[in-house]
Amino acid sequence: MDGLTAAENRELETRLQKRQVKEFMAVFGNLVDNCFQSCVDDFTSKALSGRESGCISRCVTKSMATQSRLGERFAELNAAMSAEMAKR
Amino acid sequence: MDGLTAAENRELETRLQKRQVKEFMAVFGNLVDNCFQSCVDDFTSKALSGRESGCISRCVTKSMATQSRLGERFAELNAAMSAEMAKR
Amino acid sequence: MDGLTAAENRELETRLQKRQVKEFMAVFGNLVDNCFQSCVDDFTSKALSGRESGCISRCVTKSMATQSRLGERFAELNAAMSAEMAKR
Amino acid sequence: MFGLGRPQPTSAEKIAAIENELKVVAEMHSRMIKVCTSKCIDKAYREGELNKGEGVCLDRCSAKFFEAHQTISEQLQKEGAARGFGSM
Amino acid sequence: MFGLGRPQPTSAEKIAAIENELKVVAEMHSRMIKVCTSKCIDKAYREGELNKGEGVCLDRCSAKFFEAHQTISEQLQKEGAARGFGSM
Amino acid sequence: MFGLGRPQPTSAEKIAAIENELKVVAEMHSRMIKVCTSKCIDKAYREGELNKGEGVCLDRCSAKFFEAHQTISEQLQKEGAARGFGSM
Repeated sequence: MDGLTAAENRELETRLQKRQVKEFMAVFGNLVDNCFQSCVDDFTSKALSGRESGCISRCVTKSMATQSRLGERFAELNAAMSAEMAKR
Repeated sequence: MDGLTAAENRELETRLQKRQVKEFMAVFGNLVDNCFQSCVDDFTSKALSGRESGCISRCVTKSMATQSRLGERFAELNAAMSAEMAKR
Repeated sequence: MDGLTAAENRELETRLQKRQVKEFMAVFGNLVDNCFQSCVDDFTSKALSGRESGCISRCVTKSMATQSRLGERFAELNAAMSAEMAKR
Repeated sequence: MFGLGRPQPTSAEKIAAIENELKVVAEMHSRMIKVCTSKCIDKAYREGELNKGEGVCLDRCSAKFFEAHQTISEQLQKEGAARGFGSM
Repeated sequence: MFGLGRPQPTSAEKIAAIENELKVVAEMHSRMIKVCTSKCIDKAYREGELNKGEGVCLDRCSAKFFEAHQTISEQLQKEGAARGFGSM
Repeated sequence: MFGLGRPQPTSAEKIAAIENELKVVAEMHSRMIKVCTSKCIDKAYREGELNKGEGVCLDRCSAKFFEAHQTISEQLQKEGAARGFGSM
């Protein structure tokens, strides 16, 4: 955070917290949408069936594993790209 | 709005107005997209055909009915959930 | 920008710059998503194949041509609509 | 929506109103790009230039999208007013 | 999430917290409209009214969506806590 | 884009620049999650764990997404500059 005053740093941190909350909400919302879309298709009852609940639960677990795996790859690729840029 | 001063309440109200405008615009935009996507498929002319206009008009009416029905359900379910949470 | 003071105009300009950056980023992001979705389907290797790179490159060129053409049409239609509104 | 009875708009309100108008237009533009790309552009990307059919399709799609946007606005104002929704 | 050890929330923090809670609810509402429309409403729009089947489907879809939303929140809290994610 | 000729960035501008950079990265991350999930994850959710095929697909998809992102950026800079677009 090069060349920022203490006050600027505090302001920046506040903004980043807001962004983080926003991003978490977007990820959570996409997860709900995706798991509901993929798992729920029977509207003859108003409660989730056992099959639907199971599918949703597996979808959530797999989505978290996906996010965690892609998070690792993203960090690696981003570091490699930054190193590449610095060389030029 | 527990424990807010008058000034805080005014600020909050301003924010909520902005949010409401933003949400209305998003709902409106989604409605346009959805009805256009579903109803318009003929690009041999640059004016909407009677069939397309009719479809769009029915789509708008049905979308408003959908929103109003889901709005009622949402309010009920949200109230039930809040009551449930308060019990715990 | 009717009836704004100099200070208001500056504030407005700052907001519009932010909006422009935001919009550019959204357009760019949609372009990446769309070209990747349309062109990449082979995950037997971790580098883009020649076929995929070529497809992406054509997709980018065509997307820019699309945006430029729709930008012209949008400006014309918007001007026509504003003229129409002014007549009423 | 809320400001009824207030004497006159503050700086922030005037700026927000202009900003909002521009946002409506910008959003309509970006939705048009999305929907007309999906209607008119072949996803195979065998060539980078817009072919003649695609170009004509984009022109007609943009005209139809504008028309749809306007008729939907008008219908919503009418039906929304009848149901007590906010007008747009 | 970050404010640990701080004596008490500032005005801005209190307002942001309330705003955020309302945003979560509003976003859930708009996601429910999108997903239940796609599950229950016939895209042909042959009629403007909701038919009985569509109405019942919307009621059940909204109940299932709420249930899914809640179970997913709970699962994320459990699994997220186990993995050291932020809770929601 | 607009600030040409201004002596040096203000606090707000410096913070906005850092915020923006982080936003670009965060958005790229979330788009990668979306697109690679749709390319690699079977929507049936018969199991909660990533199977080996899905994991490998995610790794390759992320590498290809990064590569595509970079080549598209470069192409846009070249073609955009030629057409007088803003650079990114």
